[in-house]
Amino acid sequence: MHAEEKLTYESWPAEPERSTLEAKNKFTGFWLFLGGETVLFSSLFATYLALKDKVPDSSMPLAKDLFELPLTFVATMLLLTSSLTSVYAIYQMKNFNFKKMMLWFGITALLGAAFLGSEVYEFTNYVHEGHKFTSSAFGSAFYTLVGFHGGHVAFGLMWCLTLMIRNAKRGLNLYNAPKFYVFSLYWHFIDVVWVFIFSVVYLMGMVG
Amino acid sequence: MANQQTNSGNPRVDHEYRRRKSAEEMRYQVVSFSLMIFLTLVAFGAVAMKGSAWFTVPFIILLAVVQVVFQLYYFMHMSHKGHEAPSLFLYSGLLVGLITILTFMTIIWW
Amino acid sequence: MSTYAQKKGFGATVWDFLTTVDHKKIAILYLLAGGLFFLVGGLEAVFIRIQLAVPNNDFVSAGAFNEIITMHGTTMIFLAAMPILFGFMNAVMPLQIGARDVAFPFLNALGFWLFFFGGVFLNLSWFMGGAPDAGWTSYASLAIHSKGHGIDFYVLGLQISGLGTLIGGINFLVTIINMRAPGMTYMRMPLFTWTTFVASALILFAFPPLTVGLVLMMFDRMFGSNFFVVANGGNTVIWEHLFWIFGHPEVYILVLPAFGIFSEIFSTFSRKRLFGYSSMVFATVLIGFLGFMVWAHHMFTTGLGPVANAIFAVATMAIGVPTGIKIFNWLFTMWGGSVKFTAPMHWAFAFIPSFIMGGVTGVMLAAAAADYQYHDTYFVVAHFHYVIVGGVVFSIFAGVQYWWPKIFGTMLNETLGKLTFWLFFIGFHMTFFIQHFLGLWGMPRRVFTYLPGQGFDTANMISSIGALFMSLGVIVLLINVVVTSVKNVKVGDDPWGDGRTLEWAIPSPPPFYNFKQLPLVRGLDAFWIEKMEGKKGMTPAEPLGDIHMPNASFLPFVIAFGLFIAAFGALYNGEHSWAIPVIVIGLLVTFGSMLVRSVKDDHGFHIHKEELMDDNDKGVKA
Amino acid sequence: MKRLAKWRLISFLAILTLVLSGCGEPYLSALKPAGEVADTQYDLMKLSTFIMVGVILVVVIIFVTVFFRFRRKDDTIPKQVEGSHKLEIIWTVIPILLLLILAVPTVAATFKLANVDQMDKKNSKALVINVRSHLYWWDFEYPNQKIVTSQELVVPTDEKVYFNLKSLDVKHSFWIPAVGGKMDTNTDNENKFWLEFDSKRANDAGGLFYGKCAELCGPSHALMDFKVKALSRDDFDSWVKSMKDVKKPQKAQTDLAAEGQEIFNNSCIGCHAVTPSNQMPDTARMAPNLTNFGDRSRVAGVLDHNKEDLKNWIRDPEKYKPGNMMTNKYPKMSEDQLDALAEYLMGLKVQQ
Ligand code: HEA
Ligand code: HEA
Ligand code: HEC
Ligand code: CUA
Ligand SMILES: [Cu+2]
Repeated sequence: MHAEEKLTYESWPAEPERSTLEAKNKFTGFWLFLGGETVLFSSLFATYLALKDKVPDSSMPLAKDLFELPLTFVATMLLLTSSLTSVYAIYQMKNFNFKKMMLWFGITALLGAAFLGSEVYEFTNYVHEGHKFTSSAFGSAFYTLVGFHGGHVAFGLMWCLTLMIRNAKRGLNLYNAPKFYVFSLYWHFIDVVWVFIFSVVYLMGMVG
Repeated sequence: MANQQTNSGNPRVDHEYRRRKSAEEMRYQVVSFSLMIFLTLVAFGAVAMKGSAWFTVPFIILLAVVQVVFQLYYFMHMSHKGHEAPSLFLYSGLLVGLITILTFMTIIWW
Repeated sequence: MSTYAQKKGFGATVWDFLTTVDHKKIAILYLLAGGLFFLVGGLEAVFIRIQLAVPNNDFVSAGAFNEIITMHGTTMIFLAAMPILFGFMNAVMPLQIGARDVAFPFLNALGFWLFFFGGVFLNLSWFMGGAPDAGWTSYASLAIHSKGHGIDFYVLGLQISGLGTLIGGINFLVTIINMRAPGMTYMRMPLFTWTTFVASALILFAFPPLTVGLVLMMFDRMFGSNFFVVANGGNTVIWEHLFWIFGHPEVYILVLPAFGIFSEIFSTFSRKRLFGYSSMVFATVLIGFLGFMVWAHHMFTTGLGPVANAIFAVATMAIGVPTGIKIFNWLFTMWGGSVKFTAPMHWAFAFIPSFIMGGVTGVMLAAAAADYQYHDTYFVVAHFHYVIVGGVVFSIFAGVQYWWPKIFGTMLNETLGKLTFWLFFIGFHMTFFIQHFLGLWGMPRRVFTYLPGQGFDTANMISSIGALFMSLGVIVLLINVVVTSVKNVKVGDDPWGDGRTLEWAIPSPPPFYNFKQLPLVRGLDAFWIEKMEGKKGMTPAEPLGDIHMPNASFLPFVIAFGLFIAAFGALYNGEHSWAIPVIVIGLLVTFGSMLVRSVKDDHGFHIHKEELMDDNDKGVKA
Repeated sequence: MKRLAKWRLISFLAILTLVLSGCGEPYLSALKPAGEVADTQYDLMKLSTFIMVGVILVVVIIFVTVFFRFRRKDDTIPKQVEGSHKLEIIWTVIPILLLLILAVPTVAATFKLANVDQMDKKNSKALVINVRSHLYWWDFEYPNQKIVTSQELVVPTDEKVYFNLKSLDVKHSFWIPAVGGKMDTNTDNENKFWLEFDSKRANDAGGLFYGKCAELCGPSHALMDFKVKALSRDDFDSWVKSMKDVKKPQKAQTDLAAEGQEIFNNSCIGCHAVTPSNQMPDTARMAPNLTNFGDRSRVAGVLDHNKEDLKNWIRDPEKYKPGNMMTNKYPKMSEDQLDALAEYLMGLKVQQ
């Protein structure tokens, strides 16, 4: 079976993301990559926890002075919902419904963009309060951890858009279905990381 | 390479079955999403209530872990077969990561 | 199928290698680049030994000496040993599992070019204001304190080449998971494939902490952050942890493939199946697993406290057990066998006592309270050169001699090979044995000189003379390579006559599609089984059909080159106004070509059945 | 084969005797332990070495047997053995036992050497020394005695001496090989450990141990040596007393020295103190304290202790310790000025 062969609803396989060798490799490879990413983020979390509230002078804001529930809650809802919408997209992909898949991915991207927006807003606020990347070890660790995650979201956004634009005209086939699938894995992973960020950085930060 | 397809031979029957299957799965996913939202609310609520840190911190971590399990097993389909290598490597990564975090929280104390 | 086999001009050959995605050619690239870096690192080692030959020597200055040891360690580990092993993995592993290629040929090429440009970048430091000088461990307080751009080169170069290594590791893993020939179950995989698998898994989990450490240091040095700036709340011990969480697994990343190579050689030249195959596999996995639990044994004197030290000490000792299992299994593979002492077998045989000496001093180091004495002395230097040179470098020499015919289609000279062995072997023990005592007598490591009257003089001289012998051995090897290539006597599929694994079932060098038909694997040592039943080759597992092949591409080179450019920008950030634009341009090149890659479909091409039939029994040149 | 085994044994014994005779210098070698800590560590070394030599012997015996018995003689194919559970159990269990034998004393020693309870006890009489490492020189503060000295540590013998270790620029490591294993001086925190100096063996070593910096710290890492003077408790007390007696800078004894003192007060005193009761915090002590410079045995840790070398040092410190923090921090001195400085500095003695 050729990867680019035009398929119909009937001939569409149950697991398009794994139905050619290339696809299977991509699928496995990406999962392994996520295993590595887990260690990467763990290292950043570890660093953050070791440097939390380590500031040179006591006038600088600490975690409990900075973080606020509402904003974090909004950001969390945005990202969690985008996880669900990308699940919908994959659901439609499996049903060989290209249009709906694109729609859901579109929504996913929008939610992702909104999340990034809220993060930028948040960061500018902190900078005004004197919590900067260069002002303390706490600042460096915070922006690096949360920023790494934000960078992942931004990259995911680009990725999503590229995929959508590139494949807008040609519909689903066994060549691009795995790509969409892998992207959705990535997006969920970002969400997983965020769950820990809001728990460990924000919520725990507010607890003290 | 010949690729393995799990067709019964009759595409129509097969698709009926599959459609039902994936619709069912979608239901699970919606349920787990609602649960995740719920867990998030509980976590935020726990912090808003300003209880003792000794309770709140482990509690929200626990909630996070449950939520992530939902993500992995429902959203990322880790419950499906064919995920042996992925789970092996994900869990190994997690193990290494957890040890890292543990040491950073215990033996970097100054 | 003459279209693929035409003789090419020099320019075309170069272009071919710049764009290749064929694992066998990438293997050659790895061997070539890694070999070159080995010579550079070796030359640095020779400079170290010259400087230390006599007390109060001024062959090099104090500052230059620190640069030399740093670059020696970094080059040898990241740019010589690991890439050369990657070369073997690329050359042999896909053949051993009966695959036509690796899982991601494009990424394979990308991995190589990233490593290569990272290495070149690092070494350019010599010509651009000074090399890194804080040791290969680059401990944070000194590294932050270090003037000039040396450390910046280290941080950026290792990030780039580390990325390449990570990509390579994932690629090998997926290849082994998904692309084994029919019948090649996990427990039938040759041991070299197994060790490739476990080493790649270690890479997957060990390189991210290093990357994080390097990124933090990059931020501190170039972008004003405070991770390691104590006055602003930073903590330098974080670096130590991150480095060693990577650093300890790294030494097993080096030595496991070496174990794999020796396993192949022992069983081949003993004409015997590997003794205790399943416990060998188990031990490999266990070593990999334990490798992540012991890193703090490099930090016993950091002041982590007795509880942490005791835990890590005991965990470290535990690694001796699976390693011992391996040693005895090798010995009993030879026991009762019919052992032929070819040149590769010389290395393998000598590896056993040499490596054990290093291993047992490792266990001595693991005794935390005693390590307070050994740490940062020549005793440690002796330990790790015994395991690294006696294990990894021996395996590299053995592998070169053993697989040369498979890779290049011609045999290295055996006599010269044995001469290399004897020179190197004698020199090795002479150099490093005495260093144990230097350490115990009170000589710290990383000293650019020592004063007379402390009892170090004679021993250092002996050690330096040993290095001379090693150099001679390496030079003989180079001569051997030249002589062999000039003569270029072609050999058949199984030139050693005792080949057991699949790579010996196909022509030397293999055709670019490896297996015309995928072989059917019926047990461990698949090729040996067929031979013992009197068959000439493998039974095919599939009818002759079209073969799908990936297209060559120049993009991997360009992607890596973009990062190379960006690195210069980062290096001079805050110093020159053009720094930021250069970063942007470099990243644009990289991400631009990644975009091209993802937007432009690349479906590869097919070799048609008819062409393959034409090709029968011609032995295509790859 | 037998002959070869015997030859191995003999050469092994030969190496062993060579090693035993060559244990290094008594003032420097970890193989000539001169205190409780070093003894503990030396015992651990011996124990582990015995185990390891045993392991090596076993392997070598099998190894040599293989070499002689199983060379290829003809083309027969040997039996393809899969393995042996019995053997495998043996070579799993025995190493585990050996490691246990090593692990137990290791853990015990690790806790013993880390025990610094005495330090924190109220009213403890234990001697505590704050070690501060700087790029290429060592500062020693005796907080209870309220004195500071540099480069040469003075300790009483036959009692536990406790150390607080910290670095003020980059990480170094404090190591007196003959007396005990090292401890890093971190920039982040204060490490604590103890050592004990044995009077008898200190005598054998000439009363002066060599100390080293064991962590790469820059160009002159190799030259960051210090010395340890081990005195009996009485001598130590009298040293402390005579140090404390120096309330203000000592008066120069000769005219030349007075001239030197003048130069010193103009150019050097900004960094170098010549009184031991240094009130400044450790971070403000920029250079070695020179109160008892005349009593020392080295200049800057590595040069011989005489006027010529002292003048060389002041003339061009960079030549002797690349990257040191003194170079270019003071005006260039003429030969006469150097003579005067040398005369003055060499006269800075607290013990006559
Ligand atoms: C290939 C590389 C390699 C390998 C394989 C090893 C293997 C081991 N290493 Fe080594 N090590 C290094 C490379 C390596 N090391 C490097 C590069 C450094 C220094 C880094 C730096 O600071 O720059 C270092 C430093 C180092 C230290 C820190 C020393 C210090 O700085 O103070 C320690 C401490 O525990 C240690 C321990 C060990 C142990 C226990 C093993 C074990 O895996 C060894 C196991 C093998 C055996 C034990 C032999 C065979 C076994 C038997 C025959 C069975 C019976 C044996 C017994 C019962 C003991 N190593
Ligand atoms: C894979 C790793 C590896 C390998 C193979 C080697 C190989 C060698 N090393 Fe190693 N070494 C390290 C890894 C390695 N080293 C590390 C990690 C450190 C610690 C660094 C640090 O402290 O930060 C170290 C430190 C180190 C020191 C201690 C420096 C110090 O602490 O001050 C010494 C001193 O003797 C030394 C010597 C040698 C020698 C003699 C060899 C020999 O085996 C080399 C043999 C090779 C040759 C002799 C090559 C011959 C080349 C030619 C003849 C040149 C021809 C040239 C051209 C054609 C261009 N090394
Ligand atoms: C920055 C301030 C600075 C000034 C000014 C300075 N020194 Fe130093 N001096 C140092 C430092 C730092 C060292 C330690 C160098 C080393 O060992 O790396 C030192 C070491 C010495 C030593 C060796 C100390 C020992 O215990 O062995 C002597 C003697 C000395 N200085 C004399 C002088 C004289 C004389 C002058 C003035 C002419 C002077 N110094 C000016 C910083 C200074
Ligand atoms: Cu201080 Cu080395
Ligand atoms: Cu280690």
